[in-house]
Amino acid sequence: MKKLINDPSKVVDEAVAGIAAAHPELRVIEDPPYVIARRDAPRPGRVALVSGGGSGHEPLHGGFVGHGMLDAAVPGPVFTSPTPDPILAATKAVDGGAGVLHIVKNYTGDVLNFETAAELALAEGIEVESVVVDDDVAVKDSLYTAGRRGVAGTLLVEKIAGAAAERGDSLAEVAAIARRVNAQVRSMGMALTPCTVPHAGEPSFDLAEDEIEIGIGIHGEPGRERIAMEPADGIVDRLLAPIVEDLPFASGDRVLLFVNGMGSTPLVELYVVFRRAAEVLAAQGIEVARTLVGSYVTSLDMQGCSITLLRLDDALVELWDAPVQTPALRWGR
Amino acid sequence: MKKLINDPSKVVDEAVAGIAAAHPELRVIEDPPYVIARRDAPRPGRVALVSGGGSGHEPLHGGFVGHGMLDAAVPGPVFTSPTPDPILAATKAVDGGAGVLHIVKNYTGDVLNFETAAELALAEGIEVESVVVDDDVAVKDSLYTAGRRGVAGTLLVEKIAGAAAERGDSLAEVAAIARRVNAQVRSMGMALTPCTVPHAGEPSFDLAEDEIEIGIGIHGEPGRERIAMEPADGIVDRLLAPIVEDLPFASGDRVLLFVNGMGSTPLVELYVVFRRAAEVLAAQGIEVARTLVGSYVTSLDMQGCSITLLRLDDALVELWDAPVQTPALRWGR
Amino acid sequence: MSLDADWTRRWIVLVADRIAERKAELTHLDRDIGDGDHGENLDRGFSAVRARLDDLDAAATPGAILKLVATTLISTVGGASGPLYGTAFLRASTAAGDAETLDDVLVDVLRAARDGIVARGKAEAGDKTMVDAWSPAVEAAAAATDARSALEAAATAAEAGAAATEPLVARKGRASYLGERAIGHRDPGSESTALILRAAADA
Amino acid sequence: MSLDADWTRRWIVLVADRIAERKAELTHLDRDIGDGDHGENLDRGFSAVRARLDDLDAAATPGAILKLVATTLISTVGGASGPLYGTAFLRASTAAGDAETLDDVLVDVLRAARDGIVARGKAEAGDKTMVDAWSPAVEAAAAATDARSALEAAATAAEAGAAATEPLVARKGRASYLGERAIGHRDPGSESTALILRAAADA
Ligand SMILES: Nc1ncnc2c1ncn2[C@@H]1O[C@H](COP(=O)(O)OP(=O)(O)O)[C@@H](O)[C@H]1O
Ligand SMILES: Nc1ncnc2c1ncn2[C@@H]1O[C@H](COP(=O)(O)OP(=O)(O)O)[C@@H](O)[C@H]1O
Ligand SMILES: [Mg+2]
Ligand SMILES: [Mg+2]
Ligand SMILES: [Mg+2]
Ligand SMILES: [Mg+2]
Repeated sequence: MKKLINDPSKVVDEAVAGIAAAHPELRVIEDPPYVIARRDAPRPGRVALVSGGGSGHEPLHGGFVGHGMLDAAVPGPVFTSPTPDPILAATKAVDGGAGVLHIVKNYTGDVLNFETAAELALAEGIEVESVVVDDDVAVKDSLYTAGRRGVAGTLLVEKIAGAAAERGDSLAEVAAIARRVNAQVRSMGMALTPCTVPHAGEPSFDLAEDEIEIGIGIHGEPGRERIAMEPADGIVDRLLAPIVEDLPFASGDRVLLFVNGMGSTPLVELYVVFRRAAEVLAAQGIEVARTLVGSYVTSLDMQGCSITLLRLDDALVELWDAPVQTPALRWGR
Repeated sequence: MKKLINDPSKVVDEAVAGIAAAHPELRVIEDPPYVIARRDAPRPGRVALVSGGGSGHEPLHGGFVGHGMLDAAVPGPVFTSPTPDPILAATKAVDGGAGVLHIVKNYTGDVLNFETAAELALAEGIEVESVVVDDDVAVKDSLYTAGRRGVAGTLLVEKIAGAAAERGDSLAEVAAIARRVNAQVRSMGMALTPCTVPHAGEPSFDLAEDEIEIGIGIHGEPGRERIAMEPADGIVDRLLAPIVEDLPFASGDRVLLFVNGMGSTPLVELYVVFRRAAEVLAAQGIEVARTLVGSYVTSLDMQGCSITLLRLDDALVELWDAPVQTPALRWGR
Repeated sequence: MSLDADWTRRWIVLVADRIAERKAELTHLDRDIGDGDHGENLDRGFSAVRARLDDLDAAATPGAILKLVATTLISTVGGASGPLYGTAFLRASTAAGDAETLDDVLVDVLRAARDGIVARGKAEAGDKTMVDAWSPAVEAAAAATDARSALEAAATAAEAGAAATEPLVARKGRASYLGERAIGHRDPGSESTALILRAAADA
Repeated sequence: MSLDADWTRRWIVLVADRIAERKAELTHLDRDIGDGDHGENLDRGFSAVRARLDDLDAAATPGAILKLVATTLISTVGGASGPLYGTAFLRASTAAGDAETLDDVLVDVLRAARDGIVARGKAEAGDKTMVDAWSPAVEAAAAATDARSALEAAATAAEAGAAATEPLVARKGRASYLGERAIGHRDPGSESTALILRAAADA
C-alpha cells in the first residue's frame, strides 16, 4: 500500500484539517469531530441540509458544503457511518429555524445512525426530515436485501435540494424535491481495481489483471459479477443498459448524464467513457441536456467509474443550473 | 495495463470527442485534429490565448478553455507535442484581431513546434507572442539542461493571463502578465507510482513497493532522486524546501498554494498533503491567501502530487479571483 | 459466584480484550462480504468502553454498567454494528433494571438485547446477520436450569449459529448486495456476537 | 548505380520499414531516459511519408522527395524529433536543389541536415542528442572518396556516435532532466539517426 498519508488511523483527521485550511469559507467543528459547516450557517429562516457518511468518498460530502448545496457534512471514519453525536451537532449548528433535511445514503449503518440523530434533534425541538438515497441499480431484488445503495446520485440530490433550500423553499418542499430527484436517478458502477482502506493495508478484494467487477458499490465491496476485462465501449454498454431499463428512461426523455470516477481514474478515461455513453443515449433518442464528468463520489483509490442518469424536467434543470459555490462544485457565483 | 479505453491509439481522439460531447460550450475543430476552442471565438478586439502540448495531462489544457482562460487548446498525441499545423489552425480560429498569446510549456518539442506555428501565423499576418512556462525547480543546473520544465504552474499562467485578456488588456500587456506569473511561480512533484502510456502498455519506469520518486516531471520520466517511501509530511517537506529556497519565498509573502494530483491520487490524500504544506508555510510566516486542491495537471494514471507556490500581489489576486468558466475551473459565472 | 457488577465488569473487559486480539480476523470476515471494518469498529468502541469503565461509580449496578456500554458504543462505533449493539446493550440495561445481580433476569436480559437488534435492524432468522447468533443463544439460555449453564449454552449456541451463517445468502447488511457470492463466508456480526457471549461464559 | 530519385525513394521506404520494425526498441530507449514515444513518433511520421510518396510526381527530383519527407515529418511527428528531423530534411532538400542525383552534393546535403538540427536544437557535440550521431557521420562522409563509400562511412560513424552517447550525461532534450541517471543509456535520437544513415548505405 502506497499512499500520501501519515498514520493510517489519522487520515480522516488530517484530511479534514486540510479541507479547513484550503477552504476558509468552511468551518470545522472540532468537538465532536468532525463537522464541516458553512461559515455563514445557521442562515435564519432557510432550510438547512446535512449529509454525511463514511469517509473515503471525497469530495463527497465535505466538498459539497457551501452556497446552494449542503450546510454541513459529517464525515465518519473511512467507509463507516458517523455516530449520532456529530450528526446531531451538525444539525444543531446549522438549523436556522426552518428545519433541517438529512440526506442519507441507503446503508444500514448510515440509516440507523442518522435515525438516532434525528430523534435526538427532534427531542431538542429541531424539525428534521430525512431522505434516503438509493440510486444503485446494481442491487437486484431490493425487496430481499438491505435495499439499493446510495451512490453517485447522492451528489445530484444534494445539489438540487440545496438550490431549493437556497431559494427559500420550506422543509416539506425541499424534502419533496430531494425525493423526486431520488425517484428519477439511477446509477451503476464498475471497478478495474479494488481500493485499499488505509488501516486495513490490503486491497478490499482481489482482482486479476484480466478481470473487472461490474456493479460495485463505493465501499470496496465486490460487485454483482466478475467478468473478463474488455474495451471501454463494452463496459459502458453493460453499465447503461440496466440503468436505462430500470426507470425506464425512454426516447424523448431529457437527462443529466454524469460520468463519475472512482478515485484513481484519470479524467482522460472518463471522457472516453462519456463519449460512448452520449453516443448510446443519442441512438436511443434520449437527450443529454446537462452533463457532469469527474471524480466526485469516490471509493478511495479504486480505479473504475460509474454512470448516473437523472431524468430532468424544467424545474429540475432550473435548480441544477442555480448558483453553487462549494470546494468541488462551483458555478454562477 | 487496465484502462477504460478502447484502441490505445484512439485514446486522444475519443477523449476529445468526449470533451466535445460533455461541454457544448466548446467547439472541436476536426481537421486538422484536434483543436478545442471556445464556441464564441474569435472575440473581436480581444487578445486570444492558445495553449497545448501532449495529451495525458487532462484537464490541462482542454479543460481550461472558456471564459476568462484559454481561447483554444491543442492536444497532441499522448505526451507528444502537437505539430505546427493544428497550432496554426487554432491560432487562426481564435484570433480576434488583437493578437494571440501562445502559452508553451518548456519542452524542446513544444517550444520547437509552437515556434514554427508562430512563424507561420506571423506570415499570415497574425500577431503572436509566446510565453514559455518553466516552473519546475526539480531541474537543477538549468543552464546545462534543456532548462526547467513547465508543469502545474502552467495552469496559473493560463488563468491569470486569461483574466487579463478577458478584461481587454493588449497583447503586450497580457504577455507581460503571463511572464510575471511565470517569474513568481515554482513547483515540484513526486510519484508513488509511474504512469502507463496506453500504446506502450508498460509502466514508464519501475518503482518498488517501498520506493518513491522525488522531482518527477509530468511525462512519466523518472525524477531527480529515488528514495524510500515515507509519510506524507516528510514528502511535503522535501517538495516545499527547494520551492521556497528557489524564488526565494520569504516571511511576509502572500502566496497561492496549489496542491495538484498526478491523475490517480485520491482527493483525500491531496488534503492530507495540503494540511502539512499550509502548516509549514504558516511556520515560515508565508501567508496562504489563495488555494487550489485537485488533479489539474496530471500525468495519465500516475500516483503522486506536486506542490506549486505563486507569489501574489494585489493585481494578481484580482486576476485570479476574476470570473472563469471552463470545464475544470469555474467560478464567478 | 453470581453475575454481579464485578462479573459484569470482568465480562466487558474480557470482550474488549478479545476484540482487540481478534480485530484483524473480524475485519477479514467483513472484507470478504462487507467493507472490511467490523473489527476496527468494535475495537474503537470497546476500547472507549474500557476507558470509561474506570470512571464509573464503584457502586454501579450491572444495569448501569450495561447502559454505559450502550451509550459508549452508540457514540463511538458508527456503522451498522454501532447502533445495533448499542440498542442491544441499552435494552439489556433496561431489562436488568436496578438488580444487584443478573442471575435471575439473565434470560430476559439476553432476550431484550436480541429484540432490540431485531427492532432496529428488521432482520429475520436466516438473513445472515448477528441475529442468527443471538436467537439460538436466547433459546438455549431459556432452556437451561441456572444462570451459569445458561451462559455456557448461549455461547455454544451462538457459536453454532455463527458457523451456520456460512452457507446462507444474506438479506440484510452489506453482504446482501453480493447475492450468491456471500455463500461460503461467515457473517462477521454473528462471529462478534459469539465472541461476546463466549466471554460472558468465561468471565 | 547513382543516388538518383529512385535511390532516394528506396532509401526513404527502407527507413520507413526499419522504423516500423524497430519501433518498440526505439521507444524502449526513450522510456529509459525520456518519455517513451520516440519509436511511435517516427513510425507515425514515416508511415505518413510512405503513403504520400506514392502521390508524388514520378519525375520528382531527389530534392523534391526530401522536401516531401520534411513537410510530412513536420506536420505529423510532433515532439522534439519532428521539427528537428523536419528541419534536417528541409535543409537537405535545399542543399540538393534541382540535382538529378545526390552523388556530387552528398556531403553538402548531410552537412546541411546536421546544421539544421543544430540551428533549431542548439545542441553541441557531447550533449547526448542526435547531433552526436550526425556530426561524426558528416565528418566521415567528408573524408570519403566517393558517394557510396561516403554513405557507408557515414552510417558506421553514426552507429559509433550513437553507441558513444551511452556514457554521457545529457544536456539537451528530456534526458537532461535526469542528470547522472542518464549515464549508461543510449540516446534514442542518435540511434534513429544511425538507422536512417544505415538505410542510406543499404538502399
Ligand atoms: N439489518 C441488520 N440486522 C442485524 N444485523 C445487521 C444488520 N445489518 C448489518 N448487521 C450486522 O452488522 C455487521 C456489520 O457490522 P459493521 O461491519 O461494523 O458495520 P458496516 O456494515 O456498517 O460496515 C454484519 O456482519 C451483520 O451481522
Ligand atoms: N535540443 C536538441 N537538439 C538535438 N536533438 C535533440 C534535442 N532535444 C531532443 N533531441 C533528440 O530528440 C530525441 C527525442 O525525440 P522524441 O522522443 O521523438 O521527442 P520528445 O522528446 O518530444 O518525446 C532525443 O533522443 C534527442 O536525440
Ligand atoms: Mg463500514
Ligand atoms: Mg514525447
Ligand atoms: Mg463493515
Ligand atoms: Mg520522447
